[in-house]
Amino acid sequence: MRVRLLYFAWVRERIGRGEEDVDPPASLASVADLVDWLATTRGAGYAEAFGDRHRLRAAVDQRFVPLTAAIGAAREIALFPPVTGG
Amino acid sequence: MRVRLLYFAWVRERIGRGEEDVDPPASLASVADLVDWLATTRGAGYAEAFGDRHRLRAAVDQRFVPLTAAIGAAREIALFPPVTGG
Amino acid sequence: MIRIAVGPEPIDIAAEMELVEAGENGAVATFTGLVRSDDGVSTLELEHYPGATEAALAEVAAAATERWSLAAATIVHRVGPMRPGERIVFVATAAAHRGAALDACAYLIDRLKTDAPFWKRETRGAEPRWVEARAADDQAAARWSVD
Amino acid sequence: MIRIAVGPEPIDIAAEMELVEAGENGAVATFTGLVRSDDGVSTLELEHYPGATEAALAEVAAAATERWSLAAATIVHRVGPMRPGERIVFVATAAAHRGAALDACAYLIDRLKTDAPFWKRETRGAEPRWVEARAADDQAAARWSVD
Repeated sequence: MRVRLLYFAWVRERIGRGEEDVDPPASLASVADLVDWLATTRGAGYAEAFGDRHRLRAAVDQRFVPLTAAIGAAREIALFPPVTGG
Repeated sequence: MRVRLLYFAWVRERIGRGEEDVDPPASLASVADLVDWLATTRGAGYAEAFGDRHRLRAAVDQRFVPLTAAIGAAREIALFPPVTGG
Repeated sequence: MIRIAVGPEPIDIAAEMELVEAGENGAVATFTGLVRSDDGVSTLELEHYPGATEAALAEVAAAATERWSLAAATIVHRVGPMRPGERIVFVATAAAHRGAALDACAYLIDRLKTDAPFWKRETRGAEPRWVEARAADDQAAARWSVD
Repeated sequence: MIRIAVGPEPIDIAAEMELVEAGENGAVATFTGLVRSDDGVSTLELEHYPGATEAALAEVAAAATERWSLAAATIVHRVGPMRPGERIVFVATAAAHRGAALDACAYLIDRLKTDAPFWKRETRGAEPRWVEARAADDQAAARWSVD
């Protein structure tokens, strides 16, 4: 299942890119599972970006969700720090 | 004791003028006394303007005061309806 | 910086914003009151008590500045005749943070409604009519009492 | 009328006010957030999540419009690099009466702070630094919960 990943702010900087397409294994159920998979199978930047799970937020198909949310048939998953607009 | 009187809004319209100088008798203690004196010694417009005391407000030397306030050594007394700005 | 202006000129919000933003603080809140066009009023006329008006507005602005540590407070009130859609009043507050700016802005307009000597006369059809004071305005002003 | 705009252009308040006042309702409230100049920041940069940002802002504006029966709600947020004194965000609400306009304006900026995907990076001296989220912003947004 191909899914587009988007990274913002210091998540993007640590990973070194703003987006990529990945094929996560079907065994991954939640966004947190996806984050674990990325952190353990990719470079050091991913581990650094996802080191502190409390400072990580996510959106699935452009809707804010908790990390426990299911991936389901998501086409786009964004990972980023808590927002600081306004 | 000469004092300048100012009238605003429908108080001004009923009296027919916006200001005048008067010499109230020294026996008048409060703004309410002054209003009574004007209503009984002047024309019908005054009686009409001051007929409903609940809808009358006052300022002594440009400070809002209750009608029970003393005239004292006031140089300027304004009489008007409740304010409706903003 | 406190700025008080009362006069017959239309209110220029871009110019007023420039003044209130000049201190480069983080937050500016404004309120603008306009002549409504939905209730058949063709002309609104504002009468005021020159001198006493400016003093009352300055006092309200000073109280807000002290209570919320404002960097700037502006009150501009138009007088004379105006038409539907035109601005009657503009108030603005600048502060380091938004809570102070927003609360102080609400305070300025609430207090202005009850504490400043303005009177509105509106014309619907042929007959001009003095607007009655609203009890709701007294209640809105009273909620800011600190005692 | 709901207006949402996200882009790198400076925010033109006179033009925005004209749009929000167009319905000729009685009351317009606004909030403007600016880059502060008092804490040594030389540049502020705003990153966002295109598409998701506009959707989040539209949802916040629609919620306010329904809750306070607004005639108009505007949210304009700048992105990209900006300098001290420049406007980051402008929100405005138009309603028949001032209470609705003022409350809805505070709601828009509080909710925007927590619900829209923007990230601030500020430069003090040489090093740019991502701004940390504030617990106070979560508390400010939470006070609008209706349940």
